[in-house]
Amino acid sequence: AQDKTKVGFVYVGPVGDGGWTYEHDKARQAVVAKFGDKVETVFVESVPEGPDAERVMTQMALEGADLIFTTSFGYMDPTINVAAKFPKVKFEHATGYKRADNVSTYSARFYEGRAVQGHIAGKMTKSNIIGYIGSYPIPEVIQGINSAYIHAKKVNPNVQFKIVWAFTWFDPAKEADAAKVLIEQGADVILQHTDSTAPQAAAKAAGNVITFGQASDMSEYAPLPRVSSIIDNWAPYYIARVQAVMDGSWTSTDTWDGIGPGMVGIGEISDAVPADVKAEALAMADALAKGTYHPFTGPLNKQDGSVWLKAGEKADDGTLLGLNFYVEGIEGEIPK
Amino acid sequence: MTGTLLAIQGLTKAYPGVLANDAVSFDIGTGEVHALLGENGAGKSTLVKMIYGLVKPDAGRMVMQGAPYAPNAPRAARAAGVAMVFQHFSLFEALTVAENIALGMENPPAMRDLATRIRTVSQTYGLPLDPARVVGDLSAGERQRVEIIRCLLQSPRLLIMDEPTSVLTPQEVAILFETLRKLRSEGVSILYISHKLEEIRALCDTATILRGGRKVATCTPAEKTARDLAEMMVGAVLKVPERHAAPSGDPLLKVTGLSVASPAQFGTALRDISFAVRPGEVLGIGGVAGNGQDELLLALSGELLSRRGMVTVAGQDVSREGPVARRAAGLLCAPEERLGHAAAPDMSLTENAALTAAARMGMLRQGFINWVAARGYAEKVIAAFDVRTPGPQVAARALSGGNLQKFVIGREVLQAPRVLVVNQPTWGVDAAAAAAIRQALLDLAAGGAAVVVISQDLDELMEIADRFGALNGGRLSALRPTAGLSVDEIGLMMGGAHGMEVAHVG
Amino acid sequence: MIRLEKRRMPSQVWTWAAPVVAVLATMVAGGAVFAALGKDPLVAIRTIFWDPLFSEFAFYYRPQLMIKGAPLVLIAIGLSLGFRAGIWNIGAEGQYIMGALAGAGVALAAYPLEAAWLFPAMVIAGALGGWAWAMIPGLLKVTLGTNEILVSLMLVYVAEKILAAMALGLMKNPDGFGFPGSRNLQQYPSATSWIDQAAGLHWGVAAAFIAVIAAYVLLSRHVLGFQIRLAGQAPRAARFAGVNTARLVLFCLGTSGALAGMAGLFEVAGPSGVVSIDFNAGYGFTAIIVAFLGRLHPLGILLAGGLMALTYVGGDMAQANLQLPKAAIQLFQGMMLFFLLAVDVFTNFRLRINLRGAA
Amino acid sequence: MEMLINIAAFMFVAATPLTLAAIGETVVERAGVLNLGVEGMMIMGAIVGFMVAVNSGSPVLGLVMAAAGGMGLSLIFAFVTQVALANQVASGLALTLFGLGLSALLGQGYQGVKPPAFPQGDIPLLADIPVLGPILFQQDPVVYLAIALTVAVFVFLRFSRAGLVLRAVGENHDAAHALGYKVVRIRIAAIAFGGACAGLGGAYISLIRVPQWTEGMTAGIGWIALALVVFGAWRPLLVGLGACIFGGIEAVQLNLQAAGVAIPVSLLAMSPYLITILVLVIMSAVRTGAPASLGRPFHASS
Ligand SMILES: Nc1ncnc2c1ncn2[C@@H]1O[C@H](COP(=O)(O)OP(=O)(O)OP(=O)(O)O)[C@@H](O)[C@H]1O
Ligand SMILES: Nc1ncnc2c1ncn2[C@@H]1O[C@H](COP(=O)(O)OP(=O)(O)OP(=O)(O)O)[C@@H](O)[C@H]1O
Ligand SMILES: [Mg+2]
Ligand SMILES: [Mg+2]
Repeated sequence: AQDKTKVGFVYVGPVGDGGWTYEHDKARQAVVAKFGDKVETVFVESVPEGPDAERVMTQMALEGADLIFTTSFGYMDPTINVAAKFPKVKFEHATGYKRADNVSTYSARFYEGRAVQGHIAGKMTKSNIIGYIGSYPIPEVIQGINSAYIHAKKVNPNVQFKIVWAFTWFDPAKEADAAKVLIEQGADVILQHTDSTAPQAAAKAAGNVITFGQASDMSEYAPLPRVSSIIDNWAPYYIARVQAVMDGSWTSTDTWDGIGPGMVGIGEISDAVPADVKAEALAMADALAKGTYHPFTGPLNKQDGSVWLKAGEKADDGTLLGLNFYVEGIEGEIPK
Repeated sequence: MTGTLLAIQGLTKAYPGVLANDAVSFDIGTGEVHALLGENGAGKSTLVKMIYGLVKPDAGRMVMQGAPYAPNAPRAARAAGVAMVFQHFSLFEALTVAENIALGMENPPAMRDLATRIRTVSQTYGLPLDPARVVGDLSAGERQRVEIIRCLLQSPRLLIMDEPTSVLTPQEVAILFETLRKLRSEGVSILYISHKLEEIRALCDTATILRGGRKVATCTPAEKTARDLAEMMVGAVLKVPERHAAPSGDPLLKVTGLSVASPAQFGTALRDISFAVRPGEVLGIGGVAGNGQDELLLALSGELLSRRGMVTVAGQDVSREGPVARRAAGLLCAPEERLGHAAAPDMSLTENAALTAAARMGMLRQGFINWVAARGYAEKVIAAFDVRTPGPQVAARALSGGNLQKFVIGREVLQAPRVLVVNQPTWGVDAAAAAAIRQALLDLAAGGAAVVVISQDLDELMEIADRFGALNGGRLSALRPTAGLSVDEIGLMMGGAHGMEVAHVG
Repeated sequence: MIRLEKRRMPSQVWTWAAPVVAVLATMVAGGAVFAALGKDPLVAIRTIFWDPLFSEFAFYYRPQLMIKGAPLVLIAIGLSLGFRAGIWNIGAEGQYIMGALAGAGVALAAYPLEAAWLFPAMVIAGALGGWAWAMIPGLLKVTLGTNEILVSLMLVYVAEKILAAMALGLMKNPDGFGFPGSRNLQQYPSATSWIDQAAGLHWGVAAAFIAVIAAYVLLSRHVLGFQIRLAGQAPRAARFAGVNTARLVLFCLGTSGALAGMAGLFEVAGPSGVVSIDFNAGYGFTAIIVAFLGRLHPLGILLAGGLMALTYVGGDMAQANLQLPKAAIQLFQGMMLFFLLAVDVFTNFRLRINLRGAA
Repeated sequence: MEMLINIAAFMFVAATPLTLAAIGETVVERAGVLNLGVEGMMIMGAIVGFMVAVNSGSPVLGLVMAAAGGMGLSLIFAFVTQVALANQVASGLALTLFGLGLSALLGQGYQGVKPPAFPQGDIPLLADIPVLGPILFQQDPVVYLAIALTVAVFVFLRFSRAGLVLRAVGENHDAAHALGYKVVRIRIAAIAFGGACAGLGGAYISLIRVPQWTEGMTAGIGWIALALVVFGAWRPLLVGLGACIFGGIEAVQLNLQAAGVAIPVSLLAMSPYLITILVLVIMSAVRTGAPASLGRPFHASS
């Protein structure tokens, strides 16, 4: 009946965080660019997870939204609650696992990108020490650590991971401090699973350290220290889902996409990376995209030495979604 | 005396609701000790604050040696040769003597030179003082020396002293007078404020008397009797309280070997204080301020706890009990500081009545306060003690000092205590009200209560107390009957001149 | 020359007028900020203050105001007792977290038991959790004289770390595929604090109203309330009256902690549902503003809590409908407190303008 | 050994914003004013310094304007508490809220922007000394500034006349007023100085330590600075020492994590706060004199 499709976005951080929320908002802008007058988008930033989120979603639904993207794990239950009250409105919840007839979920296989990073890191480290800044010890982050470690180890058996948990997604001062400490302890590659560019800046100041952009390309730090990045690219998915609503073809789905459909992007590998390494990395990304290679392919042992995957066996999605152990070779414990 | 140093012409200053000074005029001669007399609130402090540049007059002018003198800040006054010792000390307890003195000077020399000069001047005037000591550790007399030396170091032409002797022992007063006479002989003029008329007669060349902000007379005090001066100040004749009590029976309040540390950082610890007060008796405790008076009141009121057996009321040991239990036992107190200690400034008189009387006067039921009863009690106090106020809903701080004092004393007296301890019952209260308060205390004693009056006003103690003791450095002297006690004896009981005898005025 | 002159008695008129003037001044100044951001100030002010109450969808927003306001009022009432007595608990945020953890802990331990006693037990546990957390600064203050402002604040950060550890570890939902966060208590009938979700009614709302009434009675009629006021206005007079300062400190800190803990429990068991890493949303800090905005008076706090909830709900609407940035709303709230503090001076002082210009 | 040198060098970097803010607050409190808004002034300094540095390309100008920004915000507090005589605790809290909001608003569009680099300030010759060189003489200029400021404030309070007057105002404002000192003016000046120092400390975080801008990036450092003033018993040199200790704790906890030491990570993450509490407890047991007029409002009635 109405000529415009109204799309709401609920953000967990400020749109200018340069990381997670920033990329979601970029995808929102891509939706606007694609559909022009046919869509109207609204967003509310820095919405605390919990009742505030529920209120903001309800408000959007009341004011006529057709489709609402709720872009943080913590919005899962509020999304389900509001969706139950507004059966005609479609909801898209990022990174969760609860669905309903009008609630889809979507997430990205970031660990595919981590495999590429691990490969480059293993090849390029001279000190054989790779620093890793973790946010919270949740499956997604542990997938990344394992994936990066497996592929670094594969090309460099002497490699060692030092992991610092920041207990925050986004705290530049803390992230910078963590990066500095890792560098001081000998790391010459820094991987981060936090969202600010502070570790990039710390690495740049230190010199002789390479980093990878996280969530966003962080290309302002290219070619060094940032040699590549994992980019959350939500635009294709968002455009497809808005299109589906317009067509009336929207159905509840569970999307967990990787490099192939473009949900995970590998940022431009800079010239600081030797040409042969770059070529290998691109080949791996290609194999991942085509689905001919799975980052978690056996033989792989758990940290305690017990067998996880037999030779040739691939990890199933269920195990990955709940991943709560390190693979063999990583030192230290996952915080409880 | 060679002519006029400072001529004051029609100075006027109004505060909301009061005309503190109303066209006051008089002259201060060069090398003259000029007294300024008047009752509490007559406007003496306001006048000298105008001379010192702290308060700006609404009207009138001053002429110093022929030139107009209108200081807009103390700095200007000091530059013109005016120095002042304040009624309420303006000292910094956490700073040293030298730092305190430097703060009062315009261009203080480097600290080391200043220390030397302090020593020299204090030797010259017989006021020994160690520049490196922290002021908080000094006695009241020593603190005053700091203020005086601060003035002397600036070689003033006019030295203003606002009630300098109220904190001194008689011997210390004598030494101060020597210093002032020496200054006079050097041509310094002194404007001297005091309530002690005999002192004025002994020291001052001229006296100006203020009443209700207005000048009522200028005279030569040596030519008048103290009684004449008092009647000029008050404008009426005073009546002396009557006493008709005869102490008898077992002690109601017994203090045995009371020793407690002071809760204040620079306070005085109480040391081994013992006394007993019988029904019908008024015990007077004198002494220079800061010798443990506040601590004694706290130790009796229950704000400071002592060890077992130190304080008993009618045989009941209350040493470990707080104020509530002591009130229940019949021991009531009225502290010196009215606003903030005896009464909460921003609370109404009704609430202030409940402050100490809630339990004894039946205003409490299961922890709930009966505000109607509280209001009734406040009204009763107001009526019985002639407290001038629009009603019990008024905040305590809106009352004048004297009226609040009457309320505070009345609140305790009307609870019919077995023992009443009061600190400075008539401090800052005008003569008529003071007489009423003293009478109330005597009546209470006559009714069989034991009364302890802590006061710095020796005349007051001589007037109403049966026995007298003095606090000195936290110790209580032996108690003596007041009848037949001489000023010299009292002075010695108060601790003489705090070691000043050694110094000789040169 | 303009100067301030102390009033003999606090002005009755200004006592009530000050908050109103402050809110009006905030609207003017806030409107200027909104205008500077390129938004129509009138529309922005209307969206924040009017729309949640009277727009087309007010039927939904009005209950939301209760949900948002209840924890603010509940916490602020507790804080106001301490603030009146001169005891500065600014760590309610931490007590809120600890209360939520303790209360939710009971429910999660009992899961899936259905029992009538469960919810009351959770409330008690929540109150105890907050109380215990507030007792840390309390006991340190009375035994050692440690500054309660700083200790209670530091404990907020500690509580946040504990919360994260709980959401990731001990309280993690076993059926949650390893994702952080606990089971949802909304879906656990014996443990939910909802009374009527559509009407915005949960036990926290009820508790807030009860707290307002109880605090009013306490402060105006009970000797304890009298002692609290006395201790704040004239500490020495309080000691003279026989107030046990140490006990009062413990009472005030304990009560504010318990109320904050209960607020946390009601929130986690109802509107929020889960113990998540970022479960706390700043209620403990905002309640400080609410307490002052309400002039530390129970009824004032009720109104102020409503007003604050309005700026949140309306603020989110302004974000969605007018693209007003979140920060502008925050600034707006800060301004409101400043204006209130500044305007309050007229309660105790009078402005004197002396045209003669004194010498 | 290497790690110890690193920790020590890192300690100074972490201590610098704390020192700057805490030294400023020390002066404010010595003048008898309790300004709890340090966090708000720091974040204002962080954004103002960042904006100016980015737009002008001069990080030094950024630092200067950051001080001005912190000072500007502190003057609101000065007005509310010194002129309108509002409660200092509440006003300080309001200042923090206000500063966080205002900075977030100003900072929109500055997220992800890189500020101009700040020159490293290795001191020639001295920087090459083994051990001490990397710790003391290979720092950025602001680290040296913070150390110099600490000493300067110490000298000012201890030996200068103005410092004496400031202490006098904090000890007994009525007496200072009676002697003719302008209590309110002196306090406003002290508050402004405190604001400037806090602003500088904030800018150090956004321009040098991180360096970038994010909302709320001071993340509680202002509150630690307040705790440090108590820790240092209102004495500049002790306050500076305290800042180094706290900087050291942060450095140690991250190094322990990276080295894989088997201490629960969440415990390590709380350690700075727990140790702050511990130190506050120790200091309160030692009991040192706070300025006697601290936090009391002053109104000259004449
Ligand atoms: N700052 C002020 N504001 C309002 N009224 C004041 C102020 N200072 C003094 N007054 C009033 O002015 C009058 C004169 O006070 P002043 O202090 O000069 O009296 P005094 O003669 O020194 O009394 P005392 O013997 O008690 O020292 C009193 O009524 C007093 O209440
Ligand atoms: N700050 C003030 N503001 C307004 N009026 C005041 C103020 N201080 C005192 N007054 C009024 O001035 C008058 C004198 O007050 P003050 O406290 O000086 O009493 P006083 O003259 O010393 O009387 P008393 O002998 O009873 O102490 C009283 O009527 C009081 O109400
Ligand atoms: Mg006087
Ligand atoms: Mg008087």
